[in-house]
Amino acid sequence: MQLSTSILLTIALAPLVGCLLAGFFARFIGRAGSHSVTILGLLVSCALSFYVLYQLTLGGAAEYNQNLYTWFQIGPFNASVGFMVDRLTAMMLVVVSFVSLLVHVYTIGYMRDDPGYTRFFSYISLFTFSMFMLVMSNNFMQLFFGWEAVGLVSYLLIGFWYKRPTAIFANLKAFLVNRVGDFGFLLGIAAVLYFLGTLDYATAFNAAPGLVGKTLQITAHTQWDAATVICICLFVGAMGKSAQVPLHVWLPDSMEGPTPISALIHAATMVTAGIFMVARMSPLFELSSTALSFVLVMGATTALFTGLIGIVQNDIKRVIAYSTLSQLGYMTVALGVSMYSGAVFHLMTHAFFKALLFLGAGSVIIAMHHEQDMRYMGGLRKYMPITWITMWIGSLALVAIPFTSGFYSKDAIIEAVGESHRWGAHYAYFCVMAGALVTGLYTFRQMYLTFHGKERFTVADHHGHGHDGHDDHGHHEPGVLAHAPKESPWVVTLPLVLLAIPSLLVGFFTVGPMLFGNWFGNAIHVEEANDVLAELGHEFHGATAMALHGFTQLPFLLVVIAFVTCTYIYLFNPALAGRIKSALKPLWTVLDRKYWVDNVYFALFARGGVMLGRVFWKAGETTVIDGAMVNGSVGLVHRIAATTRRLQSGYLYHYAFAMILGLILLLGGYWFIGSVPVGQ
Amino acid sequence: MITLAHYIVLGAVLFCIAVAGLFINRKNVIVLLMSIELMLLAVNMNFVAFSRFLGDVSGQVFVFFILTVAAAEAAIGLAILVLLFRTRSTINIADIDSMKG
Amino acid sequence: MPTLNDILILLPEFYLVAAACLLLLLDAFMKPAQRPLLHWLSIAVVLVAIYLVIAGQPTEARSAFGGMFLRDGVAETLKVFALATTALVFVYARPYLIDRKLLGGEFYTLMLFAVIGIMLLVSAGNLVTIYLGLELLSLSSYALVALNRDAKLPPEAAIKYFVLGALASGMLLYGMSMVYGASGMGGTPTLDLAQLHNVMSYTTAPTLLLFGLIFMIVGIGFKLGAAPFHMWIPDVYQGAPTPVTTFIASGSKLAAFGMAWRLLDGGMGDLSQHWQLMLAVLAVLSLAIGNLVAIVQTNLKRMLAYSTISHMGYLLLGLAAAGPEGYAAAMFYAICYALMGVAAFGVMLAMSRAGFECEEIADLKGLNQKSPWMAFLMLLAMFSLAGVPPLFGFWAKVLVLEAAIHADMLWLAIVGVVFAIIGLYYYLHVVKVMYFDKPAEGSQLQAQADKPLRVVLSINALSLLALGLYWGPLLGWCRRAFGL
Amino acid sequence: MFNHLLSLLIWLPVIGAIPVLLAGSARPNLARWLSLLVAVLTFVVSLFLLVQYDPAGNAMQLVESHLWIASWGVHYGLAVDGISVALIVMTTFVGILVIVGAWEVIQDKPHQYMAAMLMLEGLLIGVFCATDALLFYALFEAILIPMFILIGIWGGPRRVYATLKFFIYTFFGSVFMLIALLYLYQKAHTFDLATLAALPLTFREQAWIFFAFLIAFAIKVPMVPVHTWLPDAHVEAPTGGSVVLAAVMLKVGTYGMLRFILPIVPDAGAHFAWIIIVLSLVAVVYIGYVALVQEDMKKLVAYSSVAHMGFVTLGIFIAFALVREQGNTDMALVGMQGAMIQMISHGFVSGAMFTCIGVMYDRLHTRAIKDYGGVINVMPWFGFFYVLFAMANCGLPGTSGFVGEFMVILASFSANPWIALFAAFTLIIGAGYTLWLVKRVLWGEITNPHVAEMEEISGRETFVLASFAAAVLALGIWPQPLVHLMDGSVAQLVQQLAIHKI
Repeated sequence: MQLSTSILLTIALAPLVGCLLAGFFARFIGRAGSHSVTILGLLVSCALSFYVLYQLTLGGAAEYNQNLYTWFQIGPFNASVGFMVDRLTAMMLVVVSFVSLLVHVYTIGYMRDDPGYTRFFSYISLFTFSMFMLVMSNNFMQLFFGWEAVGLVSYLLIGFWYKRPTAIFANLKAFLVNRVGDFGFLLGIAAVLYFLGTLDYATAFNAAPGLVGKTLQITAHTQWDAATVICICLFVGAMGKSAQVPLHVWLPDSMEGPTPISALIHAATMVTAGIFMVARMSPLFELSSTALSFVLVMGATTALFTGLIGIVQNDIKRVIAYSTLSQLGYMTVALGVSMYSGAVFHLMTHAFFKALLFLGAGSVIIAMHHEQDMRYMGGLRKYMPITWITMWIGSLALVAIPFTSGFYSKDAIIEAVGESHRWGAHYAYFCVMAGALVTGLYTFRQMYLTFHGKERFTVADHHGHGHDGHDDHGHHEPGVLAHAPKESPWVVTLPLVLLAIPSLLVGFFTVGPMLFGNWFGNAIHVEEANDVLAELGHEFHGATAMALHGFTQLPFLLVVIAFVTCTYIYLFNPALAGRIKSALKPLWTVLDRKYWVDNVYFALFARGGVMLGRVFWKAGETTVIDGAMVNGSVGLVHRIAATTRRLQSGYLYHYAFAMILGLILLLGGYWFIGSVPVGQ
Repeated sequence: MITLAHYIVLGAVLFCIAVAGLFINRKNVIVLLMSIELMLLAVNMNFVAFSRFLGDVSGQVFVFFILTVAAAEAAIGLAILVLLFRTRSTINIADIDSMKG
Repeated sequence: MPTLNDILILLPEFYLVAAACLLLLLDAFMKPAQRPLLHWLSIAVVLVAIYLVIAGQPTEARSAFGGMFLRDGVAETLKVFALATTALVFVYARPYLIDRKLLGGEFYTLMLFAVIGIMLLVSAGNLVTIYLGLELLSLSSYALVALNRDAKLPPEAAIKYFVLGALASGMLLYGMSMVYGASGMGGTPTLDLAQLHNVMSYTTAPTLLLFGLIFMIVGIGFKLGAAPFHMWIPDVYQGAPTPVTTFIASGSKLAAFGMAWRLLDGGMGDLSQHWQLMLAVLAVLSLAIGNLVAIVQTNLKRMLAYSTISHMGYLLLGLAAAGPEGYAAAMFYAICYALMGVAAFGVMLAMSRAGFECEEIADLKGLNQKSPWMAFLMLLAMFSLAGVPPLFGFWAKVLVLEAAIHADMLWLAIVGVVFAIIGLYYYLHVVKVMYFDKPAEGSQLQAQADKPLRVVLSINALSLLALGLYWGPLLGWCRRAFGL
Repeated sequence: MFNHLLSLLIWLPVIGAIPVLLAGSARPNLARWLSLLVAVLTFVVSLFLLVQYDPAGNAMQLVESHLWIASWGVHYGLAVDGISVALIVMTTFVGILVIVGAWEVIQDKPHQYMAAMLMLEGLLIGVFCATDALLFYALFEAILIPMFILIGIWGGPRRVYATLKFFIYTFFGSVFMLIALLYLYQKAHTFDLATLAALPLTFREQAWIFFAFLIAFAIKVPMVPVHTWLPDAHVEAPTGGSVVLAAVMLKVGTYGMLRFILPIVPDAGAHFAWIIIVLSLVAVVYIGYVALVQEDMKKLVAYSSVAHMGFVTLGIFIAFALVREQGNTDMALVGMQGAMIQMISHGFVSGAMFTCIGVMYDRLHTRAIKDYGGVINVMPWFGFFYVLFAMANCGLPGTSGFVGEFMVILASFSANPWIALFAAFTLIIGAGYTLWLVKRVLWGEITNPHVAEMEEISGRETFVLASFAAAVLALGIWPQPLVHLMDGSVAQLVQQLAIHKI
């Protein structure tokens, strides 16, 4: 049986409708109206997404691939807008719509006091729509559309509080860095069209094997392998969107946005678009092990080194942000070893527990009246039990304690890297392994600093402010709260609970089919030679066995070490932290300055660009073209004119003389040129 | 024996004197009028000489026209001269340069 | 012995002479109060003359007095437009003359005699006729320039004009004498242009002939006002009363073209390969000097004087092409220039009043505020002079450029357009002053109330636009005149 | 009426300008309403054109030809193909918007302003449907007069310099074209473009004629390095002037390339295509950086126009490279189409950008970026439009700005990856200067107290901006109708590229 187009259309358009209503008619429908329409839209999408997933898995529906309308048709070259829905898409749909729905609900509580309430709902619905377009696309053009559209919404949302200088700096930065990625991505698409002659997935993938042996003339002498060029270009796009080193710099800053979108966009969905894209392009990537090695190394680097930065962060959101970077690195590594399903699997689990962590952090931030610095928290567990528990669940999943969903995805990745023989695999193995320890360190540190130990904030007895939403930063000296923190309202805690469940369980039930059961079918294509999962598959004897086996493995050991260390430092001997810091001062500085990458980029590209522009402007435009060429010639003409007019002296005899001269000129010239032709 | 050439040369010389008079003289407008007359006479010399030596009267007829016109020209010239003297009480050419550039 | 036929052919000229003399008498016997009547009379006279010219138009070229006087298409066309421009000058001049107490017989009769000169010149078939026509035109012009006796500048302008003019006609005559002589060497000497045409083929003194040609070209160059024989133009334009300037800029340019064509093509046609280059040189010089020096002028009349010089350069482009197309283009250009010049000076006349000549460019500041319509008419004239489509002047330029290219003088055409760019600047400057500048403090800019002036001027200026949109018939007329 | 549709389109606004002018400064509102009426009528007629034109038949349609100058065989010849139709409809559309946009803004001699606008509109329409080279040239030049007046009278402080520069600069280019045309006339004895297209020419002739044409059109487009008149003209021009200038007048240049360079001197065009490609890439990269550092909003957008027009020229001449060197007609089609779409799109986007700046200027009377900041706080709806157009300006998919650039980049990759690399750089630099502008103008706290007093856009302004927005989005979301409209004509152009005339 066939999926019905109308259902898919509804999934995509319901959020758009919500967005338009909330955006343009907020004046009429009011705050409640706008959040209800958007949530309604999301409910519809979410329900239908589950239905679609059901149809594709159990209902035995064939995968759907149809064009809706022709975007343009030039000669033989067609660009259409259409949907391609297979299990990969369905899974993404479910994840996106589910998280998005919960974030919508959560927002009611989080943004309660914000003047931009309706605008926010409109934005996140718009985002959901774009994300749907991205994952449901059946061709590169539409993929690019969704790609850029989510970028736009991310831009708008990071700068949601447009009065904050930091926010509007961050959103510009985010957009530009993403544009660098898109730059490569677009070239990749162009290359696809050039070599495969189409932008349609199915056609392109079928033609993909033909790429082998094709090369691209780069200079007179060098030729590059077509597949490699295509894949690396495309992956550059993924690096931008999924914040892989060296294009990772925008993601931490994006925390300037409200917490809900940090959860939705910058943890669960948008940033994973790159992973999804590469998985979708697996038939192409499988053709170039060079490109895959590139992916692998990039991912490994990201996984370890961004995690390290997370250890020294004090802002509760930034810790999670860096953890996100690190986890994205894991996914990329998985892609690098052709373990696409592993990557997507981790994408899904990560979506749940990372969204959970962010929302939890948000709940903390509400309680702390938008204080985000963990140094002024501590001991919050007795004030907000639900948040506390749910966040612990998320953290356990994050550090991959066996049986949690995080464990299945992450452990499998580590195993797979170990199995892989691809160039760079050893480096990657080290990175992901060390990453496990690092993950443990920053996660437990964060949990302890936030919920345990003694309170490092005081409650001022006077009341008054703290309720005016986001913009009370710096109104009060840090660590002083208007009144005691309390558990957040149900609209906030409910999503936490709803996310905690999959964070714990989803892995246990889905690991079998998703990783080893070829659940994705031909949505993902892996060459025999590269199929590390198959090898892992031999040792796989069910989720329970895998988990039990997990207890005996090095990653778990590392986590335990991390746990012990953090527990000792932050529960029993807080002073130690400071001493370690001062002991490892240089290392600490390196991490605290984020390896100076931001500074270098800013100096090089931002300042450098402006300086280059100034040079062009002053030297090229003002001086040479306008100064010399244009006004210069005008001035010249004027000078000549000014001198010529002197000939008109006003004296009669000069005039007469001029005439005589003229006569002589003609006579002389005549003698010069005219040889006298005698009678012809 | 005086040939045509002699007359032509004479005409040429007269003409050159006239022309020279026009732009070498820096003092007096009267001299200009005289030079002009001289120029016309040089021309007449040519015409007469040609018509005489080539045996054709039309040249001499032309001369009569030229003489007549020259008279009229002189009249107008003098009239302007008077006007000039009336407005700026000088006929010195070097002073007549209020329009230039 | 003149036959009736001769009389009939010369009817317009005879009629005009008679009318002019009559006006002279009337003026003598009129009371000052009746003087204004002369204005309408002379306009009527001119209109009748136009009628006579057109009505008596022979089907094919006719000649009178043994070829002394030719009446052909070229003559007809030039006469009609010369008379027309004269009529326009009359109309525009009235308020000006009234304000300056110059409205009297002298102006009208002298103008009429000048026109007679033009008519004689353009239909001359003989060196003598050419000389007579030229002198009749020049002498009247000298007098006209000095018309305003009490002002300071006119006498100076007159004397300069007179002396240089005399020099020029002296050279012309000297050249004629040589040509006459050359025609006699090896053949029967003649003053008749038609016979002179093939002197080159037999003369034993070609050098003499060519010398004569060169001297005559000097005369022609002077009359056209082509550099380096242009020196008189700026001073005379500036010094002469504006109506006279208008006439010199329009009517006598038509005459100059007629004379040039008669002498060069009619008389010296065989030597075209010699004078083509000379004319080209004159053209380049005129384009350069005219356009360049015009840029730095502050006096509108003087600026237009230099623009005249440059326009004569374009006209020479057509003449230098030395072919019927070229001549047609050149005549088209002359007519076009006459119309544009009259319009431009017409606006000046309309804006000037007693004590306010309106001849500085700065005087036009903010004209668009004060009287938008006059500003618009001036705008048309300026863009037409600059040669911006769709105005008349553009097409005239296109025609002469095409003629030049047609005669394998691409370089000349390129020089032409390059200087057109420079020229553009000073015309735009006038528009800028009228439209973009605020009126000067207490400027009493205000157009003359004289109805006929306003109406005719408007028609004149708008015709630049109309002819710009549909110039085919006029071109056809010019081409027919040269048997195309 | 339909067999004189084009004449009607040209003369309706031109004649319509006369009553507007006669309304005089005494009755400004009469003048305004009259001009609006004329503009709307013209637009309606242009819609008829849309209906009448049949994209299937790819030849020139709605032909009108009357002998104009018999002795020269000059014809008053009009006809349209898909490209012209698209451009004409855009012109009439923009025509309405500029008149509405100037409604209360222009208080000084509104009648003259409106009349000039209508004149301009008519002449531009004429340029887009002239089939006789001389007629084209006349209109091409005549456009300058009303624009000269518009900038000069209603312009900013340095308007005189700007407008003189604009006029002389453009005039300078075109006179050489005139010489070239006259030369062609010597050989063909006609100015009919179709005949000229069939005229065989040696390569040497073609080369000279090519450069004569190029200088004329390159200045109009404008291409680097003859672009410097544009920023000045834009900065000084009144809003309406800027809009028409950017939206329509620049297109005359590229349109001229299509009508003259491509058919008449294809071989020279192919031989020298690399020059134009290089210049276009320079326009994208170099001008991008120049735009980055502008302190005047209008100047910034003006420079971005230069960069975007770079894509048009790139698309056109990439097609040359593709056809002549690879015989890759399909991709050439894409490139050419991309260029066409970019023309139309840039018309709307730049027009909208300039309208936005005008809206702000009317409130604060400054264009310096530093005087703004936090505008969104007081003008949220305006902010919405501004961000939308800014995104269109940096080629966001879903807006018209994306479509053309996308196609051109795809095509240029097939020609040579390096070209695509530089062209695609616009993704970064374009976003850079546009969004930095948005950041400094729209976002942030209000620093300048006067900004706090700016009031939200009026209904009239909303109408203008919304119309632009509608066009931008419609093109971005579903370009196919436009593509279909021009497809046949573009195909024909591409076929012509392959013809050797030597």
